[in-house]
Amino acid sequence: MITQEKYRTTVKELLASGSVKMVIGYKPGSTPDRRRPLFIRTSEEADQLVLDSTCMTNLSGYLVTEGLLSDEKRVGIFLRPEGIRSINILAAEYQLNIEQIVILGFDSTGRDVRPLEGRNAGDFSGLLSEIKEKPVQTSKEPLLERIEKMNAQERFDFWQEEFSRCIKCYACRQACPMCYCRRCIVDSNQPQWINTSSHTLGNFEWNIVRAFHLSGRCVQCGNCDRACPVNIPLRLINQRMATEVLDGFDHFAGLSPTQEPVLASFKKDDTETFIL
Amino acid sequence: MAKIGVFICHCGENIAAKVDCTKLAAALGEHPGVAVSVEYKYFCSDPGQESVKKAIRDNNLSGIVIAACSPRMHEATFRKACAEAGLNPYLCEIANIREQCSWVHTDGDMATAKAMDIVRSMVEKVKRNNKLQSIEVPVTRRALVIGGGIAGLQAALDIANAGQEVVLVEREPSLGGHMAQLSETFPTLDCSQCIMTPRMVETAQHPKIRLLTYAEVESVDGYIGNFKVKIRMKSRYVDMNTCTGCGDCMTKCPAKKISSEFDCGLGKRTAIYTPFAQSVPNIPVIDKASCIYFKNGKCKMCQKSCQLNSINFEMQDEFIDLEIGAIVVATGFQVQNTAVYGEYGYGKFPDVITGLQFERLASASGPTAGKILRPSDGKEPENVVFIQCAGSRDPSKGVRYCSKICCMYTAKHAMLYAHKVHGGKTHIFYMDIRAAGKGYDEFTRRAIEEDEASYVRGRVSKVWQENGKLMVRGVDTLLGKPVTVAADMVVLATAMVSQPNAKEFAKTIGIAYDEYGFYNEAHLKLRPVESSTAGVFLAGACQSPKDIPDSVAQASASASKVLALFSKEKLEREPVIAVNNEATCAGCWGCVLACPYNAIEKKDIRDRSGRLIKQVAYVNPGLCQGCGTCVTFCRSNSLDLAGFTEKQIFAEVMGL
Amino acid sequence: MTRILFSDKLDNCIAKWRSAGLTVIGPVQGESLSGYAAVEKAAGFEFGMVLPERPLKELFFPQTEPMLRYTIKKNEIDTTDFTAPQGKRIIFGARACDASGLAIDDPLFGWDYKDEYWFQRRNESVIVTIACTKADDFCMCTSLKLAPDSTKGSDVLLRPIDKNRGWLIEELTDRGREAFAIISDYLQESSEPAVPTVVVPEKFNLDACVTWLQNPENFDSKFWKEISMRCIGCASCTYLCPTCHCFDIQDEGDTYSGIRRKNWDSCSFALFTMHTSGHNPRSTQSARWRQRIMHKFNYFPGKFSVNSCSGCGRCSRQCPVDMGITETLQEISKL
Amino acid sequence: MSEPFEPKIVAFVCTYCTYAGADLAGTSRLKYAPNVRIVRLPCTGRISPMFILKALQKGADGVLISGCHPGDCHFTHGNYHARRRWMVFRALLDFTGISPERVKFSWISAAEGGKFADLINSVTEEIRNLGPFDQYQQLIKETESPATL
Repeated sequence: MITQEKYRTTVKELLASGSVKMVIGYKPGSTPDRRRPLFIRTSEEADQLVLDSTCMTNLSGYLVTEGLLSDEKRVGIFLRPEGIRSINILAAEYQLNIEQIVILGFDSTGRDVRPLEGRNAGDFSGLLSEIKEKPVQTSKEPLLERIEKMNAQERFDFWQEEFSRCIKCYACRQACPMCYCRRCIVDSNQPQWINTSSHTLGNFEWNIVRAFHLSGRCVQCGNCDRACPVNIPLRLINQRMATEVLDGFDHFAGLSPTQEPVLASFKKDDTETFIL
Repeated sequence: MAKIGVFICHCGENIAAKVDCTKLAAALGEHPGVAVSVEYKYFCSDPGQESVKKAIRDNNLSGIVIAACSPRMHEATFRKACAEAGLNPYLCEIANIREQCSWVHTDGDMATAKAMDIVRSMVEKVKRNNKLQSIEVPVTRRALVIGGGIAGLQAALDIANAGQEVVLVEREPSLGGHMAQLSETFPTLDCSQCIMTPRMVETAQHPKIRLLTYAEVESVDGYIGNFKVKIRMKSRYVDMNTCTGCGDCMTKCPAKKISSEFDCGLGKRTAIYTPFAQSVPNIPVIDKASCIYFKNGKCKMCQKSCQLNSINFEMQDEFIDLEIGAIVVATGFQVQNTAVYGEYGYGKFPDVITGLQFERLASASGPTAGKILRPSDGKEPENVVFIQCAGSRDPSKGVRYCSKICCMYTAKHAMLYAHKVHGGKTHIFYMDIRAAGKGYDEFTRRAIEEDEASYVRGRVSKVWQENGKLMVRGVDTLLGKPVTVAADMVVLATAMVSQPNAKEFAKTIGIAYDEYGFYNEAHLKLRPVESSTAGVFLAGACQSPKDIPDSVAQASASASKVLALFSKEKLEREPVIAVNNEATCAGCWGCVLACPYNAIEKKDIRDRSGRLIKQVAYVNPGLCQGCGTCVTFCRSNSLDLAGFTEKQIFAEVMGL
Repeated sequence: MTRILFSDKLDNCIAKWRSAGLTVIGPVQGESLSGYAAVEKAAGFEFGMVLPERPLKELFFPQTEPMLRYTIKKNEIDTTDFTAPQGKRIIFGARACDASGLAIDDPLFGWDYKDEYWFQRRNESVIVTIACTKADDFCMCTSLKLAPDSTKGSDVLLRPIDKNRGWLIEELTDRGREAFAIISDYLQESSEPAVPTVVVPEKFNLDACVTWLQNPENFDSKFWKEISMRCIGCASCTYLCPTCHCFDIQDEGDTYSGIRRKNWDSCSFALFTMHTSGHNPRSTQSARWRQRIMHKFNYFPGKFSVNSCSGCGRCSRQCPVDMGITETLQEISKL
Repeated sequence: MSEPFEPKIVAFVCTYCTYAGADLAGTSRLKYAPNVRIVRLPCTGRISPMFILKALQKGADGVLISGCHPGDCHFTHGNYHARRRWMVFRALLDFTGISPERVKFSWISAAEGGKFADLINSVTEEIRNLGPFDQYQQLIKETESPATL
């Protein structure tokens, strides 16, 4: 509660001083356990601000809404550490100018919410390095462990079952801050690389390509997972790929706003034990 | 609606013996969009090509597939035929049913089935081919020749004499290369330096040649006609503009016991030195590693002796950026380190020497002033054993290939020895005598018949020292008996191998090399002087072991290729380049980072009032080489590669 | 006196229906998702949930449906049609909102071209709806002038009796009567009262909303931008909606053959209205959200005299950013 | 005895190295299994993961991808980029149950005709031993079947 009150004041100050034109935060949702994104432009709107442990959504995707940052004015945004990593990637991929972003950082343990020190992306580089070295989640998710123990056939069956439910609503894509393409590859129909139909084959293709496009870019904010209306554990694939690029290329997505995209760069001594 | 012509070539029996071409033609005739499907014995023949052209005209074909040999063989042939028949040449695809089908499979039915898939897939591709126009790029008419040995000199002089600019880069302080080290040359026995040094002088004085010695190529960017080359001028510590080459500094230099590279360790040099007396330019360099001043901070004898104040210990490496249209690589070879043959005792017994060392002994300008004297005691050897193939044709310890020149120079050595040491005896252990070449076999016969060289066919198993003699044990395979020869000197005909940094250097220039580090020609028979990279040509022993006539011939051939390139103001290039869909590009610039050629730029998209709407990627068609790395990176599928478009490849797979 | 179907007889009924050739379908709680699915035993059903997460419409209008197979020959293309699956089925335990959704879409699928995939299934399906005795914060049937025991679209309405022991039977159509005649042996007469249906509070004034929507001036209202600012443009609301019916026809295949399919499509996607030229008449998310609301409460009723919403609340319940029809109409009510 | 299973394999290769290596196998008249269909591309950098998925959709039991050895790329870096992508994509396929044994990667230079022939034989044999990719083909079959409900 104290954090929330402090931040309400901060938001009001930021708006009053004109240092930001808008702050993106959270407000109460349609049920007590729900939170909605909130776009604060006035002091009154700031009073609606809520900040607690149920504020899970990574809001950074809203920053790349067309036209929002084109006037070069600054925008404030409430971000968890993963969200800060997201905007670092967006900056590294030239989707936003990091100078325009005022970060109102927070994190939570259990029900406690605490603010994060700093306002600019650079202020958090120490924190992010720490997270890279010491991942918060020390124990692997049991389901992920279960999948990794399966043989290929069992894994295929597992995902076939999961993907068979997919309805191709693309909530995963739309919820992901990294999916900012003007035209998604599934919407490119000449040729149609990914079958648009939501039969299991088409769903398989879509989910594999989505995961590939997020490899080295996913910060595991969980937006896709929470958005999925048919409850596919999408986070697991992305988590697996994050481990792959970390182990393989020491790449921790979103460590800095100038980080080179892992799949647009290479090292001459990259591992190649799998190549015949 | 597509109207595709399918032309199935029998290639005599090469294809038809395994693939049922009649069945293939009939099946393709039923393929959607195929208007003509015919077979013929040799489509690459004149009547064959005429029939293709006629079919294109008669049926107003929208594309053709030639099912024949590899596109690497005849793609150009049939594209030309298309153009002659009024069809855009890029509407032609080759289905490779020879190298990758009929020649490699034993079962006829399986081969026919595979051929059918291959041709169908290409039909599907060609349906989606676009009419492409070749790209014109300007040509910078300035050649870079890398290496100042005989091949480099020849290429530089040929190009310069035709009126084009040349930059010649040599990493040593002087021109000359290996040829300058030789005594006399086979098969005429004319003095190597006598024919070499005038060329060196001519090169240095040529108004069209810019000579950069003691210099190395640092990086090469760009592409044919438009290379950007950075040269590192290594610091000589001697001002080239003021030094007159009087040699006072060398006389005064107290560090005199340095093993001379030029004399293959048989002679000594000073720390400030020119490699040899006739060096071009005749301007010394300071060998920093051996210089007393650089080691101890005291001495400067050279500086004190120099009346022109040309010595500058503060000199730094300098970089020169050049715009270059074509490159001739003439980086030469090195002699294999014969220490790998412990049994021959090289390095252990001072009188076991390499062929190149023998050249220095025999050379009038060498450390013994042309007298054949043993390195150990300076005595004239009475009995010399030559061991051929000391490294060549030996997959176990040496190299698998034949170094090509050793038979000839060993015969020459035997003759030179016979001429210089009357009554001396020579034994030559050999595997075969390979003396193909104008006057070559006559030359070796002369060595045997006139100069009494004793050839023993067999290999040497061991050399050891006994009572001041080198005992050479071998086997005479013609007699089937072991032989032991007591010798005063043993000369090893060592293998010619690639330069120690040949592979790294190839990567710097971007050319391909073989397993030995010799540079690959674009085609062994038909494009022997072109490298795998357009605009880069090969000359001399950097491509494979060669003697002087061959090196000179190849150098002149490279020069003529360069001149042919320079004969045009603009160059036509394959239009296989990436293009970007600006409407869908998200401007993430991953492609900019991924492009190996820095060919992708950021382009501003503005509205009518000039307001910036967004930035998108723009592919510079002059720089793009068409690898497609950016296309694969592009998540939104905005980039595509002409000639290998997403649509084409999709159709190819879907047509299988 | 009313007839009652006791829960403990349900297995017998299922067996009976199945032996009569009916596929028995009902609410099923899967490992990670609930929906309507075929069962063999009563134990497979889950009647306790407010509403299955997946809508009933997908049993009539699946997310992807093959229409025809084509084979490309040299000079002609052969086609073979796919038809909707044949065979009668009974949907036991539909929710009133889901059943209403079917009735709402009937005129749409039949007004000019009769969609056989829809009607084949409609004609062969008996909809047995169970009136709701519980609801959640998102339920809003009453706001749409429907009810937890609405009979719209149903062939039989069941009202639960106390302690989930069974249901009172209200046969609404001949098709319903026929289906229940099959199991008449297992039905009993009783005067036991039904558990009252849940009270779903009214969330907005529909008439006021419709009036506002019909006013052409409001088409360009700033309201649309404000309300949809957080919309991320996914299709979960439309795909889970029991009445959203848009589809796209796609050909999928290789050089030689393929399948033409009818796939769900959504007005939420930018691609939905994208022209080949690149121009998009609904270029912003607010325009797309406005379209969805206008379509449901203005255009659709204008043509078919019924709102294209049955108040199930799935759009709000599943929205990743907690939007939905409820909030929008609530806000419009306040204008 | 039933007929041995003949796997269907699609190969994506770069034109400068592996395609030339395949040509060399041909000119050297080496013999190898006829199960592989080659798609020629300018560079391994052009080989998109999408190609692999489409090959599987076409019913391939295995996919082979091959190009120039590191350092030998005609386009200097294309194969380095490709190598990273493959490593990531391979892990992804593995995680979703598409066994790495069905998707093979190799470096084959223009000089390695023998290696090409050997590789085609060994890959064909391995995929033959794995049997048809039934699981994926089941997905394809499903798209061709009428709706069930």
